[in-house]
Order: sequence, then structure tokens, then C-alpha cells
Amino acid sequence: MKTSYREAIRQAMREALAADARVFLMGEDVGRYGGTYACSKGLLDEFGPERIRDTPLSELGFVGAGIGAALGGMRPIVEVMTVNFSLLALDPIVNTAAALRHMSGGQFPVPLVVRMATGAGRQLAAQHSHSLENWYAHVPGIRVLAPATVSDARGMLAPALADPDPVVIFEHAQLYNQEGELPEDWRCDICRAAVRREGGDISLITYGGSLPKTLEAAEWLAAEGIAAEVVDLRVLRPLDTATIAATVGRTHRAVIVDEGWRSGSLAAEVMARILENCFFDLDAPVARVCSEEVPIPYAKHLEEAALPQVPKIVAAARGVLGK
Amino acid sequence: MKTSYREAIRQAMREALAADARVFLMGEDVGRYGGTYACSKGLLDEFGPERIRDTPLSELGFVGAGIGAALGGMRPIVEVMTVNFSLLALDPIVNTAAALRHMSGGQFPVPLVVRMATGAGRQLAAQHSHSLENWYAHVPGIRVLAPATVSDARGMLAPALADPDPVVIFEHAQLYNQEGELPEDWRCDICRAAVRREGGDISLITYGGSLPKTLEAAEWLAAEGIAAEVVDLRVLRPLDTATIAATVGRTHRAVIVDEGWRSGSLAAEVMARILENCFFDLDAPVARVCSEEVPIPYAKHLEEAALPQVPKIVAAARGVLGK
Amino acid sequence: MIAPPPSGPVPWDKHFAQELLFDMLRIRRMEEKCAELYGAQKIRGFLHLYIGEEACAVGALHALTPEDAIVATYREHGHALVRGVPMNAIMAEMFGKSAGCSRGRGGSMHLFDAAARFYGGNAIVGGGLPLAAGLALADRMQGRQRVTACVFGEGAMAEGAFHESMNLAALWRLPVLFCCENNLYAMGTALGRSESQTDLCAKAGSYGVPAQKADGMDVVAVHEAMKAAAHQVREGLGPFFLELQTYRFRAHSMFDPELYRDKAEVEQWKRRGPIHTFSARLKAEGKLTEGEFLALDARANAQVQAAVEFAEAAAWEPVEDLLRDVVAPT
Amino acid sequence: MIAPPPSGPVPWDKHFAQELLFDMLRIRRMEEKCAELYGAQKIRGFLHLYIGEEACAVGALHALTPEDAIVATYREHGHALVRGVPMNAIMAEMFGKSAGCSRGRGGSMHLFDAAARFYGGNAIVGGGLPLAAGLALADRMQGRQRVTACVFGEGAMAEGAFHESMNLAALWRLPVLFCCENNLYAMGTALGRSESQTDLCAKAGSYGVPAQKADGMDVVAVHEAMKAAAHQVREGLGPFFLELQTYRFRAHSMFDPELYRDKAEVEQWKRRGPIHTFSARLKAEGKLTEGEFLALDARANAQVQAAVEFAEAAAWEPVEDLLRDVVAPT
Ligand SMILES: Cc1ncc(C[n+]2csc(CCOP(=O)(O)OP(=O)(O)O)c2C)c(N)n1
Ligand SMILES: Cc1ncc(C[n+]2csc(CCOP(=O)(O)OP(=O)(O)O)c2C)c(N)n1
Ligand SMILES: [Mg+2]
Ligand SMILES: [Mg+2]
Repeated sequence: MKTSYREAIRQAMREALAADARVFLMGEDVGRYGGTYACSKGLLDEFGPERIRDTPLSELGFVGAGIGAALGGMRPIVEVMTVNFSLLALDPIVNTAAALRHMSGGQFPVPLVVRMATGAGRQLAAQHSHSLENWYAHVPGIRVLAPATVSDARGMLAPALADPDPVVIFEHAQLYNQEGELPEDWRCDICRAAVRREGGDISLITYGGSLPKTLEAAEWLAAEGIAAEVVDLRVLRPLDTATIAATVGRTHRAVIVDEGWRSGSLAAEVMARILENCFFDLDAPVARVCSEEVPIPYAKHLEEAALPQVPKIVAAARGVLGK
Repeated sequence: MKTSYREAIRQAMREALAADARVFLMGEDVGRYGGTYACSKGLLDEFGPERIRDTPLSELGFVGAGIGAALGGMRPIVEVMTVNFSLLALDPIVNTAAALRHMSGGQFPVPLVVRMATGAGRQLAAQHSHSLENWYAHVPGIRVLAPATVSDARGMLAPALADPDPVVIFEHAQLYNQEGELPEDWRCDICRAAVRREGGDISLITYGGSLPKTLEAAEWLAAEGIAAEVVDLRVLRPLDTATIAATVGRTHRAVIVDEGWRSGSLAAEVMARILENCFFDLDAPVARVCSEEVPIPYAKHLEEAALPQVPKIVAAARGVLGK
Repeated sequence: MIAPPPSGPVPWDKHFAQELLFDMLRIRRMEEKCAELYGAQKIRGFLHLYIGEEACAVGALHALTPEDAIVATYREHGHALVRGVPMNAIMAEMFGKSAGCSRGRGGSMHLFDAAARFYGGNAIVGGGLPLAAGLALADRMQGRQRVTACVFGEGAMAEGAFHESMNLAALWRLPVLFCCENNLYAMGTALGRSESQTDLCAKAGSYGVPAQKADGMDVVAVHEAMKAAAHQVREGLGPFFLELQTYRFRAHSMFDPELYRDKAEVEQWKRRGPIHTFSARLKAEGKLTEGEFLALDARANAQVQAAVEFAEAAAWEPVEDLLRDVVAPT
Repeated sequence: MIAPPPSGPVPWDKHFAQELLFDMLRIRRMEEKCAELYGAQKIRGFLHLYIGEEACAVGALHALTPEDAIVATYREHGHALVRGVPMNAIMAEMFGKSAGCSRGRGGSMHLFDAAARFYGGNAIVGGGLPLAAGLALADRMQGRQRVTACVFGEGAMAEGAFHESMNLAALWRLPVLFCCENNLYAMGTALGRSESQTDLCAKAGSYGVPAQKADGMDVVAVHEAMKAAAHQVREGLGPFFLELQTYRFRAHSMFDPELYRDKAEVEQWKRRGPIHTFSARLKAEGKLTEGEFLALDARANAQVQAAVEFAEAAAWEPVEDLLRDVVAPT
């Protein structure tokens, strides 16, 4: 069945709300407005204002309240409009949600799900276009997910809610309108990366909003006779090193594609793991295609130049292949 | 002259305050209390409460006010007690200070200096022991410094204040009591890493609170006949890739030592740069010694086990050397 | 419960009154054109129209001097314009051209102008508040008798940034004029669903900050209130909180389906529209003829037309300059 | 300006009164020992003593039921103890042993106890406030008539977290009892240098939250105020703000040189000390003899001694278990 990424997320939420009375959705404009990205449209009518809970503009407060509600036996889904605004809520996420189980000697796990949009590409400029996935992936005590397909958008929420620990889900803003085939079995293993395309010449490793671009780059490369394997990391923390090592073990060459700013990116972590685990497998330096180190500009041509794009991925792959 | 790291910081602030009427210090308990780490002790008496400005507990507010004051022609030094509390101020730092020059088309540079303590090792547990240097080093538009020596503690503030863009200075809490020789010329080039010890067998690359441990590890290795070169990154953004490449070019082997949590660490970025720039120079995989992926525990033996330590650095170096 | 349209005498001379009317018209016409250009995909990203709220920016900013500073939000076209940022530069910015007032880096949400002391253009709700406190602190420390006016929506008042900034400004008696444009909604969230205390002036009072409300649909009321407030702030009496009660006639942004409010409510507020009510009052007092109105409107439209042409013709920033202005050139 | 020592009749029977006195003594003796053990390097990290403020925790927490929840700060030894966390487990925690109430992971600042519904132990100033709102929300949504008591210092009130949490709790009428221990200083910062409005109850009022102050040196006043407040919260009337006016006799932490206040001020407040004033009142009413007092004190000391022995003898967590409890075991 063809579905949009947005619709898949909505279905996942509807299912979770219907299945478990402890689940509720909370965030800015998730109710009457229908969600900034319209993910929760219709849910207010279906589940009422207690369970589809509009909050004031208080990111720190309502994320912190989500933690408390989780401790109190609920299973909150907290929507932060975008990762940009989550900067206001990092204290409760890092200092409480991520640390509490350990700090309390195992007594207080925090079964919280935080969803947020991420990424650029819509000309929203420097304060609305961050990709801070690696910040979150740096923090022990949380799981970080990045659905890149309609299937994962549909399948990740249930296991995230079942996880007794905090889970942060990054939805790329460019994906919401994406349509795709929703398979019969959309269940998702939130421990494993996924190989989205097989190929023996080079590994293209990516996640989230960069997956479609990377798949397109693989098409271009195929036209040149280069068989690229495309790996969707999907779980950004804990990283699935085994899948990374396996693909590089097969292809001996890799390009990492990551919309985060280059320095200190998740791509760097993937490269470090490759260096640690696959050094003797490598036939060439690993390359990365990341965002340029600039607060994302508004103008379309500048924004495009700042972000990973298909031609850059193709060029990087060619470079790694010495072509 | 022998000086402590704390005293060096105080001298640097005193000099800056005396030299430029636009400079002032603002933060929690910098005045009457004398600074949590006593860095500003005595300054209130010398410069008065307007320029040594105690703030309420409002990290977001006073960091944001620092940005505004910088825009208004002042040269604020804003002290955030520790990086842990800076989570509350990341929005103004990332969304305003770092982005404003670009976002305004070059009209509004923000000449702000933010100082904060960082790091573990004092049994302060999970909410007071972070090393989030790589978060900051990920953000375009700011410079990130980490003085690891008395000389750099003395010398970094002046060029940081002269920088027309925001500078974040990380002072490792374990270093404040460190005594060292303050050279006649303590001026510091805040663009370059520093080679702290020369050696041809392996490069140990580190920064901040891990420098003393790394230097000690180099001593241990020397006793085993291994000549380690120790590089103090010192400038965490922009990273001095040339110095990293040069040392690895000489030694062909490297260990990165970084108190940040392993995944997504600054160490990963250094490894990525080595992989990009020195792949054909490398004789062995690069290793890293980072913090274990755990909210830092209180108990001394657990905390020690969580952090980089001399024996781990030595073991990693041996591993890279195949010994 | 919506008040009757603003009425009563206008205590200004014809010249000044028409100047303010003209500014309201300039904003209105510019934004109507922006909406059109958005449809034509000339303007992209988020576009937050100010239509209906023009009396706030016009009344308020005309009460300030060129030395004062303004900190605004993502709904700041009007403020930029009244503050003297050239319409050409604003339009070019929305087109993403390098002649834009932020060199095409900012777009609609990030208009800036150093010469006008116009500090943006903040798209983080509440983000401008601490900034304004800091600008005012700089003035105080440097002995300058200036006002920093900080404009924000009522939705921002739930943010911690509001609390911390009000307290800092009051504690240090900083010359900040907090100017809340209360348009009753924060996106789709009505005031009563975001604040336990909906009397916003009472909230300001809890910091010991003097507060006053004014009819934000009435440019006269806004201007008089702002003049008095600015005077007090400039005299060193500390911060002031001004609530301008207003309403946005359009959706929150171009993506908003407006599920959260009745069309009837919007229509009722439109009867209080700042441009036609003010024009009517001026006409009633003989300070404006229909001919003059049409001429002003034509001039506003001509400016808009010229700005669009300017923006269309302006050059794109070379892609090679992408990394320009991230940090100072070395 | 410091009020005279608490006095007047104690409206409780001898048994209950002595129980509360005993709890104050247990806190006092335990903390005196902690200070000693800190000198001996048995306890490390930050240690924030509650000495002088015992009436707050004791009076307040005795007004709650076992189903209620408590969220506290880094200055929480007293609250943990009164709430029923065994002294042995507290002491072992401060020693960093695995028998500690947080398995040695937390130390002095992070005492936790799920059985006691004691949610810590927060070392981020203001960090507990939104948590408390969330716990209360969970109770409300699950139809449980419980109170969540959130303890914090007056310094926390400047944080955005306070503002956002008060508003949320009031807006949603959550059963949170905000319990501010106003000891006049946040580290070295006196209230008047951190708040433009030093009447803390007035601040609470601006959220529409009913508020009351009580003498935090008087266990009777604290208990009666807290009982009334908890009743109201439990009945579903929404949040309540209680200000307990108190004073810490010791430094902020073991690193504090106390440059910011006069010894004389401290001495004056000591005259209002909660233990000796309450004892004196009980004696005056014949509800306590000197012998009984000494016996209670001896029992408290014996508990402390036993706790220290327990902690000394307890095992260290194996280093191999370092990564335990970061996430659920897989
Ligand atoms: C911190 C933050 N949270 C959320 C948003 C998304 N957002 C943009 S405007 C807006 C509503 C703000 O309402 P208000 O302050 O009343 O201003 P108005 O738009 O009505 O002028 C929201 C929620 C944001 N930009 N920043
Ligand atoms: C967010 C944050 N900022 C700063 C600190 C450092 N700090 C710890 S306690 C304290 C004072 C808090 O004062 P108050 O809230 O009055 O509580 P008290 O210590 O007086 O009980 C400060 C500044 C912190 N722990 N967290
Ligand atoms: Mg509004
Ligand atoms: Mg206090």
C-alpha cells in the first residue's frame, strides 16, 4: 500500500494511542493546529485533549514533564517541533532522562519517547535547519533513531515505546511528503542498520534525510558501472558497528553521507569505527559528504550548496574509487 | 615563575579588565563568592560590582544578555559555572551567537567570550562531570579553546577577547590546582595546536584535562623505549589539521586521548581527519582512549574506571605498536 | 467580547498622522505582495504575515529615536520597514538575493540592519529577550541614554527566556522596553491554553516591572503608550512592559490550515482593522481626504512595485561566497 | 530584622512531637558526622549540608502519605531520611558503596529510593521542577489522588524551569506542591541580588497559584502549613506554593569560604535553630524532659554510628559493573 511518511507516523501514533492507555502525545500545537508538520492531524478528535495535549511554548518544561510522566507510569510521546528548539530542552534530556537510570542505581528507568523534526532543505535558514543527530548520539543512556523510509516511520514507534529507556526519534522534515510502499510487515528492529541496496564496489553509509539522495547517487553510479551498497544506519545510538564492518569488509571502500556539519559529525564517528575495525580491509581512504560548516543560509542556491547533494556523493564515490 | 592554572586565569582576567573598559565579567557567583572555582577571587574588590557582575541562576538569560552586550559594544566574559549547566544556554550560543554574523549577512559579529569548567575526576557524579567539547566543536561560527597548561590559561584570554567572533573556553576542573612554570612569553596563538613532547614512534593526540595524563603516559612509554610525540590540540575548533597530519606523517601511528564519551567524540573527528589526510602514512589502525559510555558515577573507583587513565593510554599505544 | 472599532480624536497634525497611515499602508501592501510572491515561489521558507497588526509596529517604532535599538521576531517585516530598512533591501532579502538586508542569508525571518540598529529577525520564540537585556546593559554600562525595544508575541511569555530576561532587566534596572504583541494566538494555541494567568500585565508586575496595555489596533493608542513608556525607560526608571492587544488577520504562516479559530472571529476583528479605522477617523477630522488616501496607497503600491523589480533584477550571491561571514575573514 | 525565635504552643501530642524532634536530630547528627567524614575523605564530591533547615524537611514530609512523591535537590539528605530511606543506605551511598541507595552511582547529591517514591537528588538547580509537574500529570491522568511535593531553593526561582513548570502546573491544575526552602542565599548570592521581586509568594501568585509563607525554623508552622497545602492539592484544587523561610547554618558546600555573609548574621539565625527552640517549647509544655531529649539524641547518634559502620563494612561495586544500569540489560 502506498503511504506517505507523515501518514505512517500518524498511523503509528494512532495505533499506540489505541493500544495502550498510558500513551499520550504532548507538544506545541499537536492538538488543535494538527501538528506543525500535520503528523497528528485528526488525533485530537479521536483521543481528546487529555491525550493529545497542546503545550505552551515551554520546551524545557514540557520535555521535563514528559520525563516525570514517564516516571509516573505513563508512556509519553513528546513532540518537540524541531531539533532546533530542542536546544532549550537538552538539560532535562541529557541531565535527567539519559542519566536517571544509572544515577539512581537502576531504580528509575525513563520510558520516554521524544520525536522531533530535523534537517534542512526548505529554505528555513539558520535557526530552523539544524541536524544535530550526533549531539544526541553522543549521549549514553538514550537510544537515537532516524527513520528514513515509510516502513521505518511506521515501524519504529512501537518498539521505541516498548523500550524502557528514553528514545529520541529524528524525522527529517524533507521526508514527510515522501510516498512509499508500506510493506505488510513494517515491524522494525531498532537495534540494526539496514542494507537498502546491495553492491560490491563501494559502501555508501547514511541515514535519515540523506538516504533518498544516497540511493539516487547509487543509481548514477550504477549507470557508470559502479555497484554501490547503500547502508541506512537507522539506529544512530547505539551504532550497529557489525553492519558497518560487514559492508566495508565486502567493498573495501566507503563514503559516509551525513547532513550534519562536517566537523564533529556522526560521519566522523562512523569513520572512526571503520578505522578501528576495518583498517586492513580498506583499499582507500574513506570519504564523507556532510554539510558545509555554515549556519544554513536562506537562499535556495546557497542552501543547496551547503547540503549533501547527489553529485557530491557521486563525486566522492568516484574519488574513493580513484576514478 | 611558578603559577597555578587558576591564578593564571585570574591574571588574564585582571589584565583584560584593566586594559579595556569594555571588558566585564558576568556569571553566577563570580563576585562576592569569588567564583565557584575561585578564579575571580579579589576581582570584585578591584573592579566593582558593575564589571564583576553576579547574576541570578539564569544561564539562558545571562548568556543571552552577554550576546546582547557584545552587540552593544562591550567585551563580555561570561562565566558559566560548568559545561553541565551550559546545556541551559545552548540555544543562545548556537542559534544566536554562532549564527548571527552569517544570518545577518556579516553585519552583526558577536565578540563574546564564554568560559566554563569542564570534565570529571572530582566525584561530582552524572550531572557535574560532562565533557561536551565536541558538541561545541561541531558548531560553525564559534572558536573553541581548551587551555591545558598554565601558559595557555594565561595566554588564551587576550586573543579570545580580540577575536571578533564568539569564543568558548573550556577549563578542565582538574587543572585549576595545577602548578606550572609560567614562561616569560605566554602569548598564545589560538589557531594552532602545540606539540608538547617530541618523539618519532607514535603520536598521542589530546587536549585539556587529558594532557597531563598523556604526558605521563609518554614518560611510561619512554621507559619502555618508545618515543611518543604528544600533541595538545588546544584549539578544538577550528581544528589544526596541519599539525595533526604532520605528526602522524612523522610517526605513522596514533592514539587519541579524549575525556568525552567515546561515541561521537572529538577523538572521532581527529580520527576522521587522519583517515582523510594520512591514510597512506598509517602503519596501524588509530586507537582512541575516551570515557566509557556511562553517566559518570560518583564512587571513586567507578569514576576512575570511566575516565581515560595513564595505564589505558599506555596500553592503547602498545596496542597500536603491536607490542 | 471584541471591543468596538477604535475611534475618537487623533491628537496629531495631519502631516504626522498621514505619515503613520502611509507606513501602515506600506506594510500592508508589501505583505499582500509577499503572499502573492510566495504563491509564485519567488519567496520561500517560512513567511509570517503581519497583516492586521500594522498599528503596533507603526505606532511603537515612531516613538523611538534613531539611537534606540529594536529586537524583533520572525514576524518582523513591518518593524524593519518602519525602522527605515529600505523596502528594496527587504524584498531582495525575501528573494534571497545578495542585495538583501541580510545578503540573502536570512530571508523573511531574519531581517537585519546595523545602520538602523535593527537586531532582527529572531526565529526562536523568546530568543530576542535576553539579547535585548544585553543591549540595554551595554548602553547602561557605557552611559548612553538609549532604549532597547524588544518586540515579541504573547506566546513567548511562557518560555523561560521571558522569565529570566524580565528578572535580569528589572534587577539591574536596564532600559528595555518589553513590547508584547498579544495577538491572542501562538500558532494554533490560544492564550488561555498557554498561560494560567492571561492578564499579561499582571505577569510583568510580578517582576516589579511597570506595565500597561494598549489597543494594538489603534495606532494612536499604541503611539501614545509607547511614547510614555519610552520616556520612562530613557529616564532611567528601569524596564517597562507594554502589551499591545492585536490580532493577525492571516494564518500564522503560509502552512497554517487555521483549524483553531472561527472565521467569524477573524471577521469581527477585521472590523477593527487599523488602516481603515484610522483612515476613517482622520477623514472625520478633516485630516485626510479620499484623494489623499488613494495617493498614499498608490505611493505605497509603487514602492512595492519598485521593490519587486529591484529584487527581481538583483544578483544572486555567488555560490563561492557560501562560507563568507561565518567568522571574520582571516 | 531577624524574627524572634519560634515559640508558642505545640498543638501535637507528645508522641508525635517527639517523633518529629527525633527526625530533626537524626538529620543533624547524621550531617555532623558527614562533615567529619568529609574531612576524613570517606565522603567526597560535593556535600551540601542541611544543618539549620531541618524543620523544613521534617515538618513538610510528615504531612505527606506514602503514596505521595517527593522531588528534591542536591541538599536532600534530610528529605531522604524523613521520607524513610534507611540511614544505612544513605550513608553507604555517600561512601560510594553498592549498598548505597543509588548503588554508589549518585553520592550525596543523588539519593534515590523508588520504594519511598523519592525521586532524588537533582543537582541541576531547577531540574526537579518540570519532573514534578510530570509526575503529577501522571497521577492526574491515572486518576490517583496523590500529591507530588517538589522541594527547591529560592535561587531556583530565577531559572526558566521554575517559570515553565509553575505555568504548566497551574494551567493543567496539576497536584504539585511547590515547596520553596528560602534560605536567603543561593551559594553566595543573596535573594535581593537575584530576584527583582523578593516576595516569593507574589511571584507564585502571578501564575494564579495560591501561595503561603511559613517560618521554616519552626517545625510546627511548617507542618501545619504543609498539611493544609497538601490537603488542598490532594482535593484537586491545583498546585500550591509554600515558602519556608529558613537559613543554612553551614557553608553552601564544603568548598565555600563564606565571603558573602557576616558571622553575626549566622549567629543570630542560630538562635532560631529548629531543634533547640522546639525542644524548649516541648519542655515548657511538659511534652519532653531533658532525659527524654538525651535519650532521643543518643538514639540518633547510635543510628548514625551504626550507619557509618554499615557503610564502612559494605562492599564496593565491582568495577566490571561500571556499565550496569546505563540502559536496560539486553
Ligand atoms: C523556541 C521555539 N519554539 C517553537 C517555535 C515555533 N513557533 C514559531 S512562531 C510560534 C508561535 C509564537 O507565538 P507568539 O509568540 O504569540 O507570536 P506570534 O506568532 O503570534 O506573533 C511557534 C510556536 C519557535 N520558533 N521557537
Ligand atoms: C543550573 C545550575 N546552575 C548552577 C548550579 C550551581 N549551584 C549549585 S547549588 C546553587 C545555589 C542554589 O541555591 P538555592 O536554589 O537557593 O538552593 P540552596 O543551595 O540555597 O539550598 C548553585 C548556583 C547548578 N547546580 N545548577
Ligand atoms: Mg501571538
Ligand atoms: Mg537558597
